[in-house]
Amino acid sequence: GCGKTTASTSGSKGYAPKKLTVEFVPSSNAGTIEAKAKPLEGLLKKQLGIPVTVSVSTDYNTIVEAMGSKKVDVGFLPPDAYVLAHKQYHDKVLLQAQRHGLTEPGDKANTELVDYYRSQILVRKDSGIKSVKDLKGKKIAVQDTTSTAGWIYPAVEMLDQGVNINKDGIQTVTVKGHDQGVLSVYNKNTDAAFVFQGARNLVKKDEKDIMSKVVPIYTTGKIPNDTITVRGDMTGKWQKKIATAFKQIAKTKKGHAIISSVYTHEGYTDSKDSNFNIIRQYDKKAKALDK
Amino acid sequence: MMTTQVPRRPWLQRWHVKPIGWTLVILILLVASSRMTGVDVGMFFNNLGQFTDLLVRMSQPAWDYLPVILHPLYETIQMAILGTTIGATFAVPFAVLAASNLVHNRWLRGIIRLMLDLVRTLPDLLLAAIFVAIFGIGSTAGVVTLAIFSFGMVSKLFYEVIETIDMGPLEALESVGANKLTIIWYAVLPQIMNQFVSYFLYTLEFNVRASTVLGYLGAGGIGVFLQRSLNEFNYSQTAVIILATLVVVMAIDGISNHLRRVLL
Amino acid sequence: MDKTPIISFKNVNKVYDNGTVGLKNINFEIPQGEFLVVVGLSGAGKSTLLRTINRMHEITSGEIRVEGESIKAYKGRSLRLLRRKIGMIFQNFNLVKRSSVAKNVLSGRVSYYATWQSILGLFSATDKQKAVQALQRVSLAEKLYARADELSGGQQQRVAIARTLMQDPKIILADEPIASLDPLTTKTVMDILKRLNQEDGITVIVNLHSVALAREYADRIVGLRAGEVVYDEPIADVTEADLNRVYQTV
Amino acid sequence: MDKTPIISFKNVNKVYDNGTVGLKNINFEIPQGEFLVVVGLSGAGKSTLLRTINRMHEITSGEIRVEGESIKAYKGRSLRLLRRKIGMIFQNFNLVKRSSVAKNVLSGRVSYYATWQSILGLFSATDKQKAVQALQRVSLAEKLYARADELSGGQQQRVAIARTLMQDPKIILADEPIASLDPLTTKTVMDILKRLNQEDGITVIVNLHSVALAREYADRIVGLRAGEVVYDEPIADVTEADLNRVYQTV
Amino acid sequence: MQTTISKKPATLTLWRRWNWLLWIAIVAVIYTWAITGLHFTGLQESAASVSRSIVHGLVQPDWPYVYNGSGEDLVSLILQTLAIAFLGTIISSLISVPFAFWAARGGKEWLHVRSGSGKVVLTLIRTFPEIVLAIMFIKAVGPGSYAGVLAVSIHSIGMLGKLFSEAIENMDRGADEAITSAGGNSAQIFMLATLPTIMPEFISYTLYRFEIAVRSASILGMVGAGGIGTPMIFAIQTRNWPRVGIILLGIVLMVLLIDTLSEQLRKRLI
Ligand SMILES: Nc1ncnc2c1ncn2[C@@H]1O[C@H](COP(=O)(O)OP(=O)(O)OP(=O)(O)O)[C@@H](O)[C@H]1O
Ligand SMILES: Nc1ncnc2c1ncn2[C@@H]1O[C@H](COP(=O)(O)OP(=O)(O)OP(=O)(O)O)[C@@H](O)[C@H]1O
Ligand SMILES: [Mg+2]
Ligand SMILES: [Mg+2]
Repeated sequence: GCGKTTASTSGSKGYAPKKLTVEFVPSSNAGTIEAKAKPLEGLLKKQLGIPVTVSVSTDYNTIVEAMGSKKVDVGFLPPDAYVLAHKQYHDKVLLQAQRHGLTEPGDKANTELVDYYRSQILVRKDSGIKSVKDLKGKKIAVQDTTSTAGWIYPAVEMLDQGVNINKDGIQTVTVKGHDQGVLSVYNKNTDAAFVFQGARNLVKKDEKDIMSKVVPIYTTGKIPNDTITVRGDMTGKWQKKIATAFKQIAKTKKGHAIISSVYTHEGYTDSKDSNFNIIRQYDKKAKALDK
Repeated sequence: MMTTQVPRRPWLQRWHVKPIGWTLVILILLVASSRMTGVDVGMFFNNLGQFTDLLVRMSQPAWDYLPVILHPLYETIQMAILGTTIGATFAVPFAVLAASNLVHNRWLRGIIRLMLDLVRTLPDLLLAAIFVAIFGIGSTAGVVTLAIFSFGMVSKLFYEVIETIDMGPLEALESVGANKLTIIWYAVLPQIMNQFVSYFLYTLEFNVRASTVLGYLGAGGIGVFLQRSLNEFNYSQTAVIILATLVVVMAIDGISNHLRRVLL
Repeated sequence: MDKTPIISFKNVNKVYDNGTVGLKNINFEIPQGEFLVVVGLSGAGKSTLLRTINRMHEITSGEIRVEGESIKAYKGRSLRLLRRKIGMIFQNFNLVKRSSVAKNVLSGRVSYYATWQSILGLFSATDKQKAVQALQRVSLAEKLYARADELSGGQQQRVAIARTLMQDPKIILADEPIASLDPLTTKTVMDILKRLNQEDGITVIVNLHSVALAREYADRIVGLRAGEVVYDEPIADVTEADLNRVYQTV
Repeated sequence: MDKTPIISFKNVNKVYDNGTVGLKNINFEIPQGEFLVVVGLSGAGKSTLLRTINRMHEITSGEIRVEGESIKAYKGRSLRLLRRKIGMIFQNFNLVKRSSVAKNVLSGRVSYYATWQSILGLFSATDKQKAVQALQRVSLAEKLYARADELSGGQQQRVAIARTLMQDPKIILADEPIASLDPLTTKTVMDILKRLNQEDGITVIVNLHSVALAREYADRIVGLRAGEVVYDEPIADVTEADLNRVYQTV
Repeated sequence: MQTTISKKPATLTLWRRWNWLLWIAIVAVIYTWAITGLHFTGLQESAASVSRSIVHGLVQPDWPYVYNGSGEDLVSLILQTLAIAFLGTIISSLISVPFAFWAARGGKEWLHVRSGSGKVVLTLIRTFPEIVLAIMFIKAVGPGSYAGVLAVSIHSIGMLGKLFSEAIENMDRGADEAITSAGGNSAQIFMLATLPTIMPEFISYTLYRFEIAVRSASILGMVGAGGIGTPMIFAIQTRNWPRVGIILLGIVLMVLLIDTLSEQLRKRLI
């Protein structure tokens, strides 16, 4: 179990872990995820030389709170969660995950590794909706208002295009999960849906014709990929050590296979807090939208 | 004179074989489970402050959030009422068929019970997910999930009650020459009516509470808002949601307690 | 006029599933209109004997005839008709406590109705009057709308009797109908049974613990011990000593 | 030798919370060593009367004295000591069904032990022997280790008596101790009570429904009706007619 | 002979008739409100194909997941779930006892202040969402099944305490009386009479609660408090139906097994 790992032995220079606790929460744009912790535990332990425990959660509230209470040292956080964690507990971002870029049509993965993803507005091909302007007076499936790809980005960018989602006669339907957003368009329950790019792949198994029937009319700007974040009080030495360890793992064949199959991470690049200012801007605009 | 021979106890009792055996089994299970789950009592008490941290942050409910959640709260109650009613209605005939004192055909009873057991084992999360897939996001999925869940729960509670009823009136009606259906109507239903009401309300209350979870999967109700408040770390809103649910649950509990006394 | 027996036992044996012998080689006849009292220690088989007559218990071997016909083969409707003919009064009343007295009494008549009628409570006006009359006979008409559990023990026992009357039975089986009643209620109940026996000519079979009562009311006394008939005499021939013999432990 | 009364009632009234009058102006004395039988219809107040003596019920006004002392002010320990002195036998036995006979019997002695001792079951060897003797007195020693719910009704009643004996009571209150027992067991139980009365000099107060038994065993009979004493005579003066008067409905 | 059914007292008749109508009216209003308040969605266009793939996944479960020695397979996680539920139930059943006596309505209590307050506290515990509780414990002891155990322990008190207190209210007080009349003090009454009398019901409710805890342990998985819940939710979210199928199979088998065992236990202990 996760014993008395992180007794707060932080000296003047900060906290140096004797045992590392890592928690993972899938980002919304991960197509396949597995609740597996053990393989990463082994890999990290080998790199760092201290015991490591990895756990998985489906919800990022716990991970932020647990990092706040110093029960978790390293968290795999989605960008919005990172922003909140930084604000509340001064947690520090080390790395961002890289995934394969996607090309239209059909959301096919290309060979390029990118540290961002995008959001899309999907409609039915036979609906006659061709542009954002056509969405006025329509019904849109959205995710919860805390969702970056399922609400904040597309809503804010729609406003930039002159369409206010809270006015202009638009009706929003909050759905749970991006697959549900895709399906609600497919089933004609809504006219459009905000989902992350690649969400149609989720339902491809169930509905073979999804790619031809449901198409994007708009793709947003870049959203930073999920992060690897550490407790704010961790010593600089250990921060570096952990960052190197993850990058090292991504480079080995075995390590790459594991992070790719379990977390759909293809690699890691260095990151800094200012990368997320864009998220903060969008958040602010989205807040204004609510008013 | 005072030396009466105390009779010897049977061997099993003398050495307390059964109690000691049970204690041992439970102890072993306890130790094994603690190992497996990493129980560490000391740590919990050391970090009690962290535990109460959230409570402190919840201690100032954001009352202006109340109007926002009223509608979803109503929706939760409405879903719970319909789901419980549908589930409980279907539960009655199945409970009768599963009761060993009414149905003597072992096979029929066995099959019915197996069916009820299977229904009961389905985790409500899974049910919600499946029905969201079939009915789409919204109340229908919630109602159907709660109905199936209530069906499983009520039918079991119910056949256990039926098995404890007084068989006397049944005998009396049998000796009068009544047939099965009449016997159930005249001798069984009056005896279980108040328990039925009590269990119905109990399930209703359970379902109102369950909706806080079902919302996570898009089956409607207050759960959506609970998750949103948690994701925004807005615990003063969480507190309002919990308190509002508490009022509903207490109302149901109160009605149930009252009816239990009145109908008894 | 020689009465043909309304009930007859021929070599009746009853062994319970767990091996307990309930009845052992029972042979006797009950003429129409008799008031028969069965006595015996606790566990002697009195209840078992009564319950075999309306097939609430099945016998293991032998034959029981009611009105000259063997009841062995009765099933479904014919069994229900047999039971309709035989009223049973239970030691613990067996009322539906939460239902009204009226409903309990009327339920004695369900076998005269189709299922749907009885479930919807569609009893004829005649039968409702009959229920009132039955309650009047046991001096309880004023409790018609009371709930059964609001009544005292003796009153409940009388409701059970009224329910039996609704059946228009030819035979009444009463299993210790006066246990735990006070002397006054005891007398009321026994008097009612006696009146049914004498006025309506109903054959009455009663299990009793009290020898005094047995001597007071019975036409004939049958004593059981360990499932066997150890005593069977018309009331004229019964002596105190005989009866005490029945109560000796085995 | 004039006996001072062991129990005396002075103008005792008891009104239940719901307004039912349980006892009305009760005045009488019970001398040490008497075998008193209380008779009366169901609901007359017999149980109420018994239960006021050991303060299981509180009285509304008046005074009850036990061994010359008013019991009104007793509290905590003194109340427990009073109750230790008074054994009570309940109509429905009130055994812990799932505990062994031994445990049930020993539990009668709890008031002689400190809390922790009785909770841990640390009864002295002497008391264990005492328990066996008590069971022997009711002819039940062989059931020492049986579970209470494996016993027949009569046997359970006797366990309850043995439990009371463990208290070394000076007074025994028995509330319809023989309801629903067969005549043989009835006799056994009543004989035991009589022997306790005669051999050990215990004052015995019994509620009964059966006038015959009352006449057989009592030194004195008290009749209650609607909470009032309507009859109070030593056995020598009791006539059948008198007793029937007690049973008249009001 | 002509007898008429005796007239019931007029006021009583009136009240009984109104009483009945009143209830019907209240119930009708409630149901009308419930039905009209919800807007129902019909079957989805994709329902057929989705159900087909669900069924397909359920009948072709992901067998390799059953056991692979990694400690993160079905068998290990189900065992972990059982461990969480077992510990949680045992702890809560112990804590529930004092709560139950607190909340049980006694005979001569003034305005039911004590029992009333106990009932409110139990309701509060019950209503406090398990998920929030789990988050609080994760903050205290870190993510993992220990937090799950604690969440189940506390949350179950709400329900067990309620069931226990109702059992206490309905129990037969005879044995209590006997010890009282023998001069026992309240501790002795409790240990020698109350507890043995009430034990079977306590055990039976505890077993029942254990079954529920096993199922609700999957909810805790959502927030990383251990057990089979996490993989199940991931599988549902990514529509990995064969995985859902095998997990469901595992849960069904586990619950059936528990059911049979607890049935046996119940028979043996009661
Ligand atoms: N269902 C049963 N299964 C097994 N044995 C039974 C059953 N019912 C009764 N017995 C046994 O059969 C014997 C006769 O029982 P019965 O009930 O006829 O006695 P009884 O004379 O009516 O006694 P009581 O006066 O106590 O009512 C007893 O030994 C009893 O234990
Ligand atoms: N707890 C109570 N609250 C209110 N009324 C009560 C209570 N207990 C008894 N009574 C009433 O007090 C009266 C006397 O009751 P009590 O139990 O003393 O009668 P009893 O002579 O023992 O009758 P039985 O022979 O039926 O046991 C009855 O009218 C009864 O209904
Ligand atoms: Mg019998
Ligand atoms: Mg009484």
